[in-house]
Amino acid sequence: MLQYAGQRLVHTLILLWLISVFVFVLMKMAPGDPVMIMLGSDFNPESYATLRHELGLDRSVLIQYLVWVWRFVRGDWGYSYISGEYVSKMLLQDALPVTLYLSLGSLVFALIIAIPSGILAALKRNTWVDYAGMGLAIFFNSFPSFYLGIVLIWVFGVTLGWFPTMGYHPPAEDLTKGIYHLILPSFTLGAWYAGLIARITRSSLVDVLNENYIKVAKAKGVQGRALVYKHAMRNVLIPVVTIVGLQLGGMLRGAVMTEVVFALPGIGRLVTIAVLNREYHLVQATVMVIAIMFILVNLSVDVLYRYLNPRVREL
Amino acid sequence: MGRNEHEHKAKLAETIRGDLVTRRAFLKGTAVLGAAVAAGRAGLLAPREVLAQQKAKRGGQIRVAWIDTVDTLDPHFTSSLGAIKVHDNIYNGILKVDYDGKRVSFVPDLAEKWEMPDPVTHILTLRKGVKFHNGDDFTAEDIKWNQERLKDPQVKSPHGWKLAYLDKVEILDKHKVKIVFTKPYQFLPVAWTGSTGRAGTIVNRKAVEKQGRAYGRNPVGTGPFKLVEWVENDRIVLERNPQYWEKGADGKPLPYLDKVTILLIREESTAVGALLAGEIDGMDLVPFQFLPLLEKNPAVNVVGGVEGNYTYIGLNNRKPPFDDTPMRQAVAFAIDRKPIIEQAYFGGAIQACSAISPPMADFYNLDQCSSKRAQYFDLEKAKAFRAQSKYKDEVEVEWMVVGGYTGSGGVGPRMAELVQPMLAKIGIKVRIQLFEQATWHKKRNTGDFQLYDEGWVADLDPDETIYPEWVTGKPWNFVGYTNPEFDKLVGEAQFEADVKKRKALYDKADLTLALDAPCAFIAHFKVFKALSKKVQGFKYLPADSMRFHAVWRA
Amino acid sequence: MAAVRAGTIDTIEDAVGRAASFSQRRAMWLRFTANKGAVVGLGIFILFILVSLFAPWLAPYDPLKQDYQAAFQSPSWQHWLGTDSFGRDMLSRVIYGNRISFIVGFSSITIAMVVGVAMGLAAGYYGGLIEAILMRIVDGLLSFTPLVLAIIFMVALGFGLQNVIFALAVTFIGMFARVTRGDTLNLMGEPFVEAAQLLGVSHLAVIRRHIFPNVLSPIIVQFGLNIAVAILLESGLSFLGLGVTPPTPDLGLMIAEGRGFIVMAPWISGFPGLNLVIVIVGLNLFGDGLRDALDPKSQISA
Amino acid sequence: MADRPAVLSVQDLTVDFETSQGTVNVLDHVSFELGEGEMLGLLGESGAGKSVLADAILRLIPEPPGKIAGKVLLYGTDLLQLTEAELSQIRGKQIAMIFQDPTSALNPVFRVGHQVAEPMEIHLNLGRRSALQRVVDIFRRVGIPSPESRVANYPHQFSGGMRQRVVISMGITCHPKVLVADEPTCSLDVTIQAQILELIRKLVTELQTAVLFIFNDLALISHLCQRVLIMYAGQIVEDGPVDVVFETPRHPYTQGLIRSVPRLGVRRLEPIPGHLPSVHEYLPGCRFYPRCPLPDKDATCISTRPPLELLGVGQRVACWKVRPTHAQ
Repeated sequence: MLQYAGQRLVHTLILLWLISVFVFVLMKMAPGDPVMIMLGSDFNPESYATLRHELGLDRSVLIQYLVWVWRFVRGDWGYSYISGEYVSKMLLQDALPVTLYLSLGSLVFALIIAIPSGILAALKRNTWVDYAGMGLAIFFNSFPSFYLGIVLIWVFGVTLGWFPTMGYHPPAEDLTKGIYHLILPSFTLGAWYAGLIARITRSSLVDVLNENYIKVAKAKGVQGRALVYKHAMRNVLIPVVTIVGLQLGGMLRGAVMTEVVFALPGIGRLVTIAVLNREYHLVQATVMVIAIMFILVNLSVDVLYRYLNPRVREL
Repeated sequence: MGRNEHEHKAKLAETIRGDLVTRRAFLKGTAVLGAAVAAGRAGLLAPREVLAQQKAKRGGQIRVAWIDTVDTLDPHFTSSLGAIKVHDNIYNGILKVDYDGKRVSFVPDLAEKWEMPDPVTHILTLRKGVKFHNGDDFTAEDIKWNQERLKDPQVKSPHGWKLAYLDKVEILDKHKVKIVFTKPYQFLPVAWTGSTGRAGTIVNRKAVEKQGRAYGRNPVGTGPFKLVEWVENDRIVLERNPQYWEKGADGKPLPYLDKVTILLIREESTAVGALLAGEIDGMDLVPFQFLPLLEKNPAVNVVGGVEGNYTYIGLNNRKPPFDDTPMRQAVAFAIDRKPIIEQAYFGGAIQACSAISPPMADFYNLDQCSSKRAQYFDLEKAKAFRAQSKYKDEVEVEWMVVGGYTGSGGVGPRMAELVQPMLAKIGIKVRIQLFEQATWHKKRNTGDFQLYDEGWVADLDPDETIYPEWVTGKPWNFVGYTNPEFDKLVGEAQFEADVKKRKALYDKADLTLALDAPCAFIAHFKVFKALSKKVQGFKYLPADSMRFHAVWRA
Repeated sequence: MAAVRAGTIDTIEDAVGRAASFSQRRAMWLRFTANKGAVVGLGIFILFILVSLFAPWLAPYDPLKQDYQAAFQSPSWQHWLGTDSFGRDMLSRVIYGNRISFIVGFSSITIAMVVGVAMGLAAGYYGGLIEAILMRIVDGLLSFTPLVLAIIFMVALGFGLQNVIFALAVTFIGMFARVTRGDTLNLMGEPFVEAAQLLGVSHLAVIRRHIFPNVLSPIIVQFGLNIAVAILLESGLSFLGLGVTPPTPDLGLMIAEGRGFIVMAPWISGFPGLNLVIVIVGLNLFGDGLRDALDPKSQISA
Repeated sequence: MADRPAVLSVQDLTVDFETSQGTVNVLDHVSFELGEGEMLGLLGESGAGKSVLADAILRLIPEPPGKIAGKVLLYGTDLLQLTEAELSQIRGKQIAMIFQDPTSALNPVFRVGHQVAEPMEIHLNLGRRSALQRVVDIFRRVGIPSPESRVANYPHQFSGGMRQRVVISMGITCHPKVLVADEPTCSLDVTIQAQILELIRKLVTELQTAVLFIFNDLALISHLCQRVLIMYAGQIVEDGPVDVVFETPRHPYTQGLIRSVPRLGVRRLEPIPGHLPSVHEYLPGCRFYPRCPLPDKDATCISTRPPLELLGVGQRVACWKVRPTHAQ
């Protein structure tokens, strides 16, 4: 077990290193640099050159990379060239919580909607309930989040005025207000996810219900709810958890769009703007954080998976 | 600087006429939008009516969406209008822009009195009892230090050049300072304004020295509001500065508002949605395509007018095919500005036939377009020029458009899309190529392009609108235009104190520029702000500013 | 429910199986057609392809033809889907929009599949260092948010159709590689593979003859499912203004452009959006059908 | 006929299935009786529909696609008429089942102890603890070593043989009156097979449980059971005391079957020509007809199903051409 953990840790580190190099090179490949943005229309060759030098952007890419790594591992994540703000503050204090709340919100939303409807569809297999449910599921699974967002804003935000159209309020400060502001974004982001989960839940429950051990349980006199919720559900959850985990990455994809459309100050929007502004420090750090989050998610999914599935519990 | 009344009236009339023309054409073009635009337009030509004064109310807060991006709150380093609009509320300048609804003027701000014993010497008598947000007193020392900070090559302020002719700053006493220049630099008044000038904005020395690079996020000024927090991509919160020196209508110190929350929403449609849903009280910029929508809305005031700007299509004078003058002239005359104003600016602009724009009242020629002296649309003329070009057969060129998620309130690629077919008519095949901002800036700044569109905004003096842009080798002359005669004219104009003479110089220069056609001038566009009707006391300035000094919430 | 199990179903199924002893391919086809959704999906899919291929013949107008007098017209007999802010015919633009989506979706996923499968086979078959290296790279690719990766690529490469395709292709390589490697590993234990190796068949031959055919179906399934994802990503990029360049009639671009007129001219963003949704729904249904038909045991991995 | 009072009596049990190729018949009017404590064997090739019969008796066939007709009388109550709720009171208590494939029969995510205890929790409403206690005893009886610790294990931690024992104990926990053992040993190697069968025999004699053994192995049946049913393509073709049926098989299929089985003193095997028809090829009449060696087989054989006719000494045969001796 220990040795396994160690191995895994090593892999993770190699992975992070690879990513950092990858992104660094790509960003350096990209034409233009932050100084161009900083000067904007006030550009003139002298201040350009001097500013570049001051920011150490005129050094060789390798040196720049090494400097970055050295500082990064020592916890000095650098600052925004343009605003002078510290990356750690922008990223961890301002942006990260937003994205976490958003993802959490949509995940909760998705699970609440998806799993019951998936079960219902499976039990009422090949009835109109099934068709309607799965129809909706695939519909939401196919709705581009940015377009869904726009529609929701204009229908429920502007026209009906039921929900706020944009902005973020930290739920930590004011829970109801925070949640109220997260409803439309969570729906936008969660819909796609809910569709997916509902479909897996259904198909996997259908499979499990055909399993022999379910018949055996029947033969033992188990019936009705107990059959589904006790004997089937655990087995259904195994694939569901796996996919849920695998797709959290896809969730972040949606997060970029959702944050852009709803003007949420989250990681997705941060990194997008950072890339466009060539905020090297910010991009590196954000990508690292996203990767680490991704790895942590996979880890927890593994743990959960092991808990649910005794067959892989050894090791 | 005295000018007689009727001349302004005439100027305004021309502005309106240009406006009416475009509106009529616009109506023809797009029934739905046109009507709406027409409805709203009347209002915004007389901004003051829109904001009929009532009894000012103290307290409360407003939430305003910013479409423009904010880079830094250090005015000596900013290069974004979005930031300057914030500075206006945190800082004061030596001078400030004033607008009586007809003409722009520059009046003392932190300076109480501004005397000029001779053309190069300025004696400023400063206001007493002005305090910085951190409690420091504002004194002559601060003027000296700020001016020197800007000029100091070590500091590398991109605005240093505005004080290129600064000779020395002498402190006469705690509240009196003498600033001597080597030349009678006519652009100075603008440069010294707190807003777009940026060279007159006074920052707090202690704070700058303490914060270093982080000052841009921890500004300390003398303005009516102080910064509370700046959450990345989310909001900038300003709070009332209780010890602000300016007095309100009720004799008590300004500002009326306790708090101003600036929401950093780049996503235009989202901001508009929020405004219509009543979640926010205003927008710093109304994207043209939303004009009709907002102007129709009874709860919203749209404020704005033609400002000191011009947009143009830059033609790279160094690269074929536009290294050939007739070719450039062909382009200048082949472009029909009307559809562009309808389709790209949705009526929110007037034609530009040369660089100098209406708000530069002393220099703008009312008949600039009608006289057909400068650039205008004439396909035959264009074809004639094209025929003279050394490039006989069809040429294919790349038009560099800034794209990407920049949230800019501009017209984006629309202009290029509209001009593409027009140039096809004179055998120029345009390939539109998007570049996100960093790349675009690099290519522009290094002259690595054939054709691109750009605009200079919030200019108040012909010098800033022409000199750095078109004089040989100047930083913003990206197309590499060079004409010694032109350089000479604008060079003289910089130091010509007599307005009449100065105008004569600029008339000549402006015309030369238009006919050399280093670029094709397109429009002087209007800059609109949308404010909820609840927001009272907002004073419109044709310098793209959002000053909340005297604003209150009804 | 076709998976082989002990008990009733099984007995029946293989009875049936023996009965109409039809080929495996036919069995797949039957399983596919038995799934109504899949058939609908296939229908949409085919329609999508046809529209994309014959866009020039189907489009009533030139999708780039501007006509200021005709701007912002609501749907009419003349312009079924109305016109946009440049007075261009929306129907024509939407039709061409499908073509763009089609090109992007297919070419990017195809590239990703070729590269990814090659990597997966190599990693799974040779193992050892090759596997270690390849799989770290794959993990790297996979631990990116697809969109973020695409954005970084677009910025590094610049805008334009072929770059979008490339950027998307890169983001999908990891997934193909992982799937292929997994199945390859499972096959390595199989007697027929070992036998072939013992008989001294060259590695490439073993991979080509014995491994590849057996890992094919999950790959095809992934192909089917991920075209939809690719198209979504592309429209997303274009929506952000980081994708193809105007005036290219691209669905994402059209939605982005239509945003500004969503109240006064909702059709400008509405129809492209609707079209996009329908296409994606179709592709998803089709992909699911494929999955159920080709490898019933696998789970959704949209 | 069973020489003891019938516990279970199956009458004209018919099962059809909806498949993508239309409705197919799998069980065709199956009738037999099971006496108290009796051990009845059901013999047939795989695909003959044995498992379907087993499932049909406990009504475990999913409906749809399945369709069950006929009667399954347990102490006179027809299981097919009961509601799911009522049925579940009986399943596992009065009538239990031992499943073919222990691997798929055990739920991978639950501890075996719990899985075995479940019927007792349901029917004898015992608490977990005491139920588990009993499981330990049962495990000991079925010969699972160190049962105390094993109850806490998961299925994948058992060997095939042990799993089978678990499945068996699951069947007998509540001392059912009837036990349906569907090839309980098919997955095991011979030595273990012997042990398991011995075990079952021991248990049922103790518990006085009547068992329906399902096998495709003639030897096992002759070794275990008193009576045997021969099934072909969903029809019972012969029924009688083991020794009688195997000594003097009367149905041509049974005869072929026995001739094709290796036994001492028989030099060469004669496999039955042809193959088991698919459900689609089933004839309305005698389904063995295509392979039937009898010279005088005729149209009636094809058109109408031969009923099971008693030939004396409790031997019943379904064949138009084999009629009671006195008739000849």
